[in-house]
Amino acid sequence: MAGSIRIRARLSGDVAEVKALMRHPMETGRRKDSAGNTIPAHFITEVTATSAGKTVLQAQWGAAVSQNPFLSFRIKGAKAGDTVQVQWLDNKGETGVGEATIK
Amino acid sequence: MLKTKILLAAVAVTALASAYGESGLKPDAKTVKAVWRDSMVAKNQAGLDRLNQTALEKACSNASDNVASDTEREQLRQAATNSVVYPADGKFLGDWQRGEAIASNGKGMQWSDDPNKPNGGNCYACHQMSPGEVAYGTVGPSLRNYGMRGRSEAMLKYTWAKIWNPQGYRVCSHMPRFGDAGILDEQQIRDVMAYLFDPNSPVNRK
Amino acid sequence: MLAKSGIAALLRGLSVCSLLFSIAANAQDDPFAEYHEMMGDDNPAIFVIEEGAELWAKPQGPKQASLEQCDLGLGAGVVKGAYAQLPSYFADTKQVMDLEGRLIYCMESLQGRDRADILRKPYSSTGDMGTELEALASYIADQSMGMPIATPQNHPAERAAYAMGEQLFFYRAGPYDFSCATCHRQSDKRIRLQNLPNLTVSAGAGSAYSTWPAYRISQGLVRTMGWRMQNCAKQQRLPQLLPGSEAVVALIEYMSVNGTGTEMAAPGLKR
Amino acid sequence: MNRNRRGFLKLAGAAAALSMLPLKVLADFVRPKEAMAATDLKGVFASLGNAQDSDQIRLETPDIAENGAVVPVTVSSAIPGTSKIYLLVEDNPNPLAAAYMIPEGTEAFVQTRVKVAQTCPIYAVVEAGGKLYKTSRETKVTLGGCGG
Repeated sequence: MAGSIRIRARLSGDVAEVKALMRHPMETGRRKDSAGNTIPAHFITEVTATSAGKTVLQAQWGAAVSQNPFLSFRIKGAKAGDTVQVQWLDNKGETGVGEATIK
Repeated sequence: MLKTKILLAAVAVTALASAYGESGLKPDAKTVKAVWRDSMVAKNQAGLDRLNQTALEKACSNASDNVASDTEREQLRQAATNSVVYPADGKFLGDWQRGEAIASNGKGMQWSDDPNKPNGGNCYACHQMSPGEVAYGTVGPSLRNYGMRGRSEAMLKYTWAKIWNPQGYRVCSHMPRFGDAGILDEQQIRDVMAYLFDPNSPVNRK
Repeated sequence: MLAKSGIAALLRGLSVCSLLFSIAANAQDDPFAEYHEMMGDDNPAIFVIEEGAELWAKPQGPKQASLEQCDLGLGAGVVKGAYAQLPSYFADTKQVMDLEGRLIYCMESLQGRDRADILRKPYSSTGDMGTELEALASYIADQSMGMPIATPQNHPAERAAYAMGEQLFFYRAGPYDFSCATCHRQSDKRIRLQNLPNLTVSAGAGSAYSTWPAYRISQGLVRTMGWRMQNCAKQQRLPQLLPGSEAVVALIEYMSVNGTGTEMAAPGLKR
Repeated sequence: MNRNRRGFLKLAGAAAALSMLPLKVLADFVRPKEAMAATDLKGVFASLGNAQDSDQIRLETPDIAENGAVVPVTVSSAIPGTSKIYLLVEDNPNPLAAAYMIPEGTEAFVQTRVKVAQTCPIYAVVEAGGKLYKTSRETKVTLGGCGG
């Protein structure tokens, strides 16, 4: 889904620091709405990041990761111009994807 | 209802703006109240009658945070002092643990609050109390070790009156009139008093 | 406050060592300095800004028109810098209007939408993902990023709105005897752990005004200036304040004029 | 006007756009999977295995967080061969909040934000060379704002 992930990847030496911000409610399934009904659980369960044709990070998340999740990690041996892709999958089977070029 | 209000508000904006706008004068209290009223809708427990000012509220609604004349100030102070209802049985102190819960609870009387639940005192919004609570405000003075200042009858009466109606000590005080305005009931005030005075209360812990 | 942050700013310019000092100085003022530091500048409001930009250009309502011809004070369709010069007097409505009031007016006049319908739910409740007004306000505010607050005081109605805002600010009422001033007339005070801006002086009004709308971390939502006003009135134990109403406009006028010159930094990132 | 619960793109619709990536991207690398569902710290460690204390893990959390909804956490490990990083929040309904698999070529470093139900220790658990190491830090969760 376009716009569901914002990614920045900055090179410092040969290490790229990747910062990803994802648009997601991360509902725990324990909260109630103003009418008193339980809001169903809805959260990202898996995240995967790839760069230069290989997986650079994988994550499994529970509902305790905050709303609009933020994730940062560092890739060694990165080059300017390489792309980084981040993809998420949630408990409803929805996905989001984003891409950035390392600068 | 909401719709009518919005339409009326739109009309009122133009009318009022022209009324006070060209004069260049400070709008009078009546106009100010009318603008508040026309900009609001009653919601749950918060009715439009809440915009009606008491004599004290009216006298203290200014940038100087003070009453215009000494005579008026003395009248307001006297009225506040007279408003204090001391416990009939002479018991000033309740349960400090219940008092702690009241001091920590910031809910009460907002249109989003459940009117069937007891109001909190929200003391921590403005005062430091127990050393265990780091999230305290600084709008009011620190009350740490308050009970160490003495537990004489005079001190108990002073504190009770201060909670019931602080305007009796300083007119235009920013602290709510917890007893006089019916925010806390007599037993709740006893409990908050115990939180301040009880030797076992964390407020008085070293 | 002003002196301290000024010194901190000086120190920041000197060296890495000085930078540490300035953080320590800020940490004394603000118990959450470390927390905010760790949050960085990754503000989820960017998603809301993007939505706002889409909604601005999206044909809607009975007239199937977008808001792109909406005049926010600098001419039809000009969004760049508009927020830094609001509220202002509009000849077409003969009123001083704030951003939210003007947006609602444009939805009515350009798109033919029903005002009561728009006002049914202007602000999100807990668990919501944002409203149209919140998204539009974020987008428009972002278009004034870095520009100094320059709320005009030229038209008599603008000066009248300021005078009214000042009186509303000091108006004590309700069961708690609160006015806006109860919390916002002093510097260096806090409620619980939250620093309270002194809105009667330039530094306080500027820092507060320039950072709304803001992404509220605890709520996972962008909150607007109008919401901030409504919520303050709620905490004053007063009735529900309506977006775009005369009192809201006057209070915002008072605050923004007092904050004149401060650079806009909205949408901000707050607790 | 309220666009409550904006619809996210459904998996089927996204498939075309994601052709470059496998859809079910991860093997369930948290072994055993029960760790994710465990309801107390003991349960998590029973699933993951026991971890020994280590001073080679750097865990940064704020001393005080303004509310528990968003607590920034940074973990880095100096233990050679670090392949996984787990984040645990002791008093949460499910303490294991996140698990990261760090492939060769990625630094043993992650930064994220988690919900913390109340003041309690946050743990970073690191897997390296088939062994588990841990460190922890308490974050005080307090009220911001008007307390209402």
